[in-house]
Amino acid sequence: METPLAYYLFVGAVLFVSGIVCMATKRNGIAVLMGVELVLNGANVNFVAFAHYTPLGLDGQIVSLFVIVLAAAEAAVALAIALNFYNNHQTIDVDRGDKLRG
Amino acid sequence: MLANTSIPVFEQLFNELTKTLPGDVFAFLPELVLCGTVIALLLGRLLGTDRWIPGHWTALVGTLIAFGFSFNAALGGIELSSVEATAEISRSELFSGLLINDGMTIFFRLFLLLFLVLVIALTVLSGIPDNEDGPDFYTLLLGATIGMMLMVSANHLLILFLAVEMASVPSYVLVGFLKGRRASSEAALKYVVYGAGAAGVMLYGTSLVAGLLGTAEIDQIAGKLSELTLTGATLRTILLGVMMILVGLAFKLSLVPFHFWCPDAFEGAPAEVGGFLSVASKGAAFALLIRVAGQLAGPAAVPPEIPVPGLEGLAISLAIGLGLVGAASSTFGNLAAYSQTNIKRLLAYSTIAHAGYMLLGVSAMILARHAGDTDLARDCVSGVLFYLTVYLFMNLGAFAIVALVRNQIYSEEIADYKGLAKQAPLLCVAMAVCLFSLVGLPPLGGFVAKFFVLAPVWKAGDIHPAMWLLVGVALLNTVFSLFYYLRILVAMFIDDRPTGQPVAKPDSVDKLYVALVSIPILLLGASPLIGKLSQAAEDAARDLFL
Amino acid sequence: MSNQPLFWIFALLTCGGAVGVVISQNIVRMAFSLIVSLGSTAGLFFLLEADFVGATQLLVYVGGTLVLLIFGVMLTASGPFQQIRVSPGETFLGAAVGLLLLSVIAFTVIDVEWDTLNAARTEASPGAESGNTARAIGLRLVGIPADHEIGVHEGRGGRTGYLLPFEIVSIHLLVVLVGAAYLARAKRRVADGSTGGEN
Amino acid sequence: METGWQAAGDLETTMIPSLAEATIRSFLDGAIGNAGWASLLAAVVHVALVAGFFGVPAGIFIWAERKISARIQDRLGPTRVGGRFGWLQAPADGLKLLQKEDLAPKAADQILFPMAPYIVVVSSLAAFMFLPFSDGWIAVSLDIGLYLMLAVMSLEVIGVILAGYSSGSKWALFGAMREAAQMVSYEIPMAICVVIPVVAAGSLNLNEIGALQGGWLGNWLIFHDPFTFATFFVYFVCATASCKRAPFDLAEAESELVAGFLTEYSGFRWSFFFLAEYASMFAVCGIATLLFLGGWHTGIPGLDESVQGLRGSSASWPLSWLANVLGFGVFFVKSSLLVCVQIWVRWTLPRLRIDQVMMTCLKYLVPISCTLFLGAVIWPLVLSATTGKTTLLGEPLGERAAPALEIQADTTMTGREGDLP
Repeated sequence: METPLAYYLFVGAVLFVSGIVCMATKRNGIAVLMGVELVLNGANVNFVAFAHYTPLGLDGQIVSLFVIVLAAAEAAVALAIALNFYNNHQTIDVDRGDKLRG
Repeated sequence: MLANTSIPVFEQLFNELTKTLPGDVFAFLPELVLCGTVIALLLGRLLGTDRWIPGHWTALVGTLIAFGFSFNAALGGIELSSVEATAEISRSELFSGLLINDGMTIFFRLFLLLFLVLVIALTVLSGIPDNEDGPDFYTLLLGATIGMMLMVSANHLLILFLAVEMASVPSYVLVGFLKGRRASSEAALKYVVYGAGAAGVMLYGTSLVAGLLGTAEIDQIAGKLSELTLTGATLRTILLGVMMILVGLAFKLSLVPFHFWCPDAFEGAPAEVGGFLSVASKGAAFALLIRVAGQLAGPAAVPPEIPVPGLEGLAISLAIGLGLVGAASSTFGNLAAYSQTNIKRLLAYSTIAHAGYMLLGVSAMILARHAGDTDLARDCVSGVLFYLTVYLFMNLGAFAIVALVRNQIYSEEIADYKGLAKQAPLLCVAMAVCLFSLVGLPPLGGFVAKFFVLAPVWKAGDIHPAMWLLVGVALLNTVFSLFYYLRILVAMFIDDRPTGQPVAKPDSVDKLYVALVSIPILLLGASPLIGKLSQAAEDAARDLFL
Repeated sequence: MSNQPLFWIFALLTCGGAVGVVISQNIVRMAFSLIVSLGSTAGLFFLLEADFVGATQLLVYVGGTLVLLIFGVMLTASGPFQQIRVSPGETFLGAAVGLLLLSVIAFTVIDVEWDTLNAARTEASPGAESGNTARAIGLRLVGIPADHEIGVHEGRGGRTGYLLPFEIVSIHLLVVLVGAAYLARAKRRVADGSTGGEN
Repeated sequence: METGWQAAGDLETTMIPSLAEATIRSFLDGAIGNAGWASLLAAVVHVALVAGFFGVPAGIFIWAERKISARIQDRLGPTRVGGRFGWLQAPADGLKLLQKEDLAPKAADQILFPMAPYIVVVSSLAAFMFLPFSDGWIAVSLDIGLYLMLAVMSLEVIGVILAGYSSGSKWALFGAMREAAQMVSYEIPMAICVVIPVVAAGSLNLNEIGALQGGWLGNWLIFHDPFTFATFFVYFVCATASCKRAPFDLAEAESELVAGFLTEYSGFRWSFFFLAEYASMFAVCGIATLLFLGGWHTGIPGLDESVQGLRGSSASWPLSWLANVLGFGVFFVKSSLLVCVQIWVRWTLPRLRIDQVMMTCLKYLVPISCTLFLGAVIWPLVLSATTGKTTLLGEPLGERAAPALEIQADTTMTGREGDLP
């Protein structure tokens, strides 16, 4: 018996929701980035599952490949920015940056 | 046997590739020139030639060449259209349907490249990247622009995500470009955190849409939608996917409730970067939104008498939803701008408000297209394009003046602008032009632009009466926005300059630049140029609904 | 061939890791949960016969991006085993919102009758089952459909070549690299009387 | 056109000779009659075999390291423990480590600290799944075997970082940071170097790459062109560094960092790290053997062909099994020689400083490997344009691949003959 597509989609949904909750509740900048990675992976699970089960076909796999690469690029920049923030503020707490208000 | 099968296969592959590739590459030339410029900038740094040829010259020359190429392409389009005005022209697919090359692509390419030239010129004048950091700055600027140019021509959900990422990630760095300043790094962190989250949500929505429709090509969405029976879970899934995609785009457009990054990012970023993001990023995002949203309204070919089950609800709820978001954005932007003391922050809120106005046009477009009124839909799009063009000049003008004044008085607080008119009259007059145009007072470009956007929205009220309400809200907002813009002008023109404040002595080149940017605002308010531009915008919108 | 038990193992690890990231208070344990989650996702990819994607997930994501993230954790942790304090109310709110969102997505996406929707794919050929997708992906980059995809798509579908994104992403990576390097490095040359007074 | 590609694709996938996995599974299937249990049993057999290949070489090399280092330092090395040449030293070491008390510092993270060695050891062990020890002697044969093997090996660094971080000691943390920086950096030139023979062979399947290099010595990919020749040495440097071997052993530089990320470990967990290190050495040297040095082929003209003939479908299984045992011996000897070179290097060259390590990688090895890659891509074009051949020494790879493909094509393509143009 083949695993139904919905199971995979549920895994993707769990990843996505965990990522969203992680982004919403964590204050540590790097923890928020981890949430982003989870969200992107949720989408990737969807894409690969669709590639296997739907007429989307290989397109889904190729999209997920590009997503992996783009996520790496984004993580690199986000980390550089986070480190820069840390150098200026001696903390990585996103809420601790309070110069910009209004 | 292998020899028999595999050699023709390679030949076929080669033929396949060479058949369309040269044409595609030629149409893609402006982007390629920008890519080449990025590499030239890096090579210049590697070989040390950037000491003699500063980065901004390389970037400027590259952008001008790219501009020339796309201008050439645009001329070709115009010539064609004058010959056979009715035929569908210049809509072609590039790279096996990944990109689309139509009037709107050409229009936005010109728009972005013109803007890039102006921004580079501004950075040369204001000197925000010094010679040391110039190559990095322009690499990022050009990289982001390449992403935006892909955004305007995207025809595939992968390109959609790729282009948004390409436009966003360099922007994150640009916002934090003044890396030693606390505010700058804070702005960049907030921007990147929220931006990455929004991109992730958008990707998830993309996956749902692609999976449900079984295709990732944007121009096939409408057709596939009409094949589905949009009921129950299928409709909910597609709505969820579309909403998530729109979240990503709304983030780029800084629409309420995804606007919170915008004031922080703009205040922390250098004014030049703020100007770049507020215009270029918004323009590209609007192009993408128009393309995607147009498809979501269902196929234009199906007459409205033959309803596709469920599509009705999808299109109308989408249109009304976008309209409400637009109205909320402009209201919120204007209200929040009222209490600002920092001019960049104020302009950021004004940006939010303006995105709201333009969004009304998009929502009316969806409605009109769904009702089968393609002419009205075209008018809506061309109105948005016109607005964006005027917005380019007035917003860039405002940010440029902020940047140039900052170099003189080392402040971006409105309180420090007091009495500036006596020291730098030309700058202040130009600022007045920009701000009045942003309000939308006649006879400036902003007025005409607002008219072009809101008139079709009003007309769309015949299809759904909510549009009338939205126009009413927009007009009310316009009146209201006058007051906070006036605060700046009051400070500049009426208040006296306190003693001991730094004196502003702008260079003549600065004045020339400011004049150059603000004169089009006047021309677009009262001159034959209006007709020219609106014609170009209509041309651009025409290919969209065939 | 029954992959069901393997699916359950990987799915539980993936979801457990993801939940672990959310509920963990220690940033390094969060990172570890993330590794577990993303690594098991690669396992799911293998089950879905996307071996190339799975390998890329391991190589780029787990072996590259996450290492980078852990680096970031190490460089920014002000003390060993930094704890993130979250108030109970916030935890409750987060959990509630998360469950709500999950049920919305779950009851939306899973309710769709995927089987009837994907009836078009029933005549999938053996090529789809082999799982050796590297070659097919390579061909798709230049716009040649894999054999089991022929006839599944109408129009240009399945003929999409991904040469453009493949090439353009390199420019993107270059630009991103420049940006990240700019932020990370100190001033290179001493600015002698130049206009750079911002820093 | 599509059918053409279809045919080519099918040919490639069926070219892999009867694999151990498939053979065992079908054998068990016949014996047990239940596919599920058969694949489970086949999996158990494979795990046992791979674990054996993982553990035994590691033990041998630990002993070899002691002996070789002793010879280099003009000593005798272990002689007393027992056995000839003191070969019982390695089991004795293992026994001693097993008996030791398993200590975990109070400051350590109580979950991650015990977990880290397992990550290292599992990723190192998993890499052996994709390594063909002889023609078809491979646990999991994939089209992307090499890629996946590198991917799995790159996970080792995570265990190292976690080990360093969770120890709660600054020596461990410093060691882990250096180690992670080093491993991640050296992965880049290593991956580029690996791609060069892959481009020449046109496959990522390690079994296929190995099978291509039969015939005489000139068919080995190291002699394929000058660029692959140079690449071999660059690869070997990178591989040495990625195994954190001297002169790149900054992570555990005893004189500076006590023992790097290993500082707080003792006993069994400590021995796991070492086991993984020696196993990884063998794995990267195995890759080098397969990619450059002809895999399980002897390189003696005539001999390889006759051995290959034993493997043919006509031969009975003991003969083909014997051929594979021979191949395994050849492969093992080649890889072990490379490991011995690594040991030799460790005991002769002084250790680099961390900045020198990073500079060697980023300033020299990355540009060199990129240049080699460019050259290797251009070389066949230039060569075929000037001399009409695609290789200097050896037969062209296409000719080598063709006969094998044709045999496969005749047997497997008959069912699809109608689809072909």
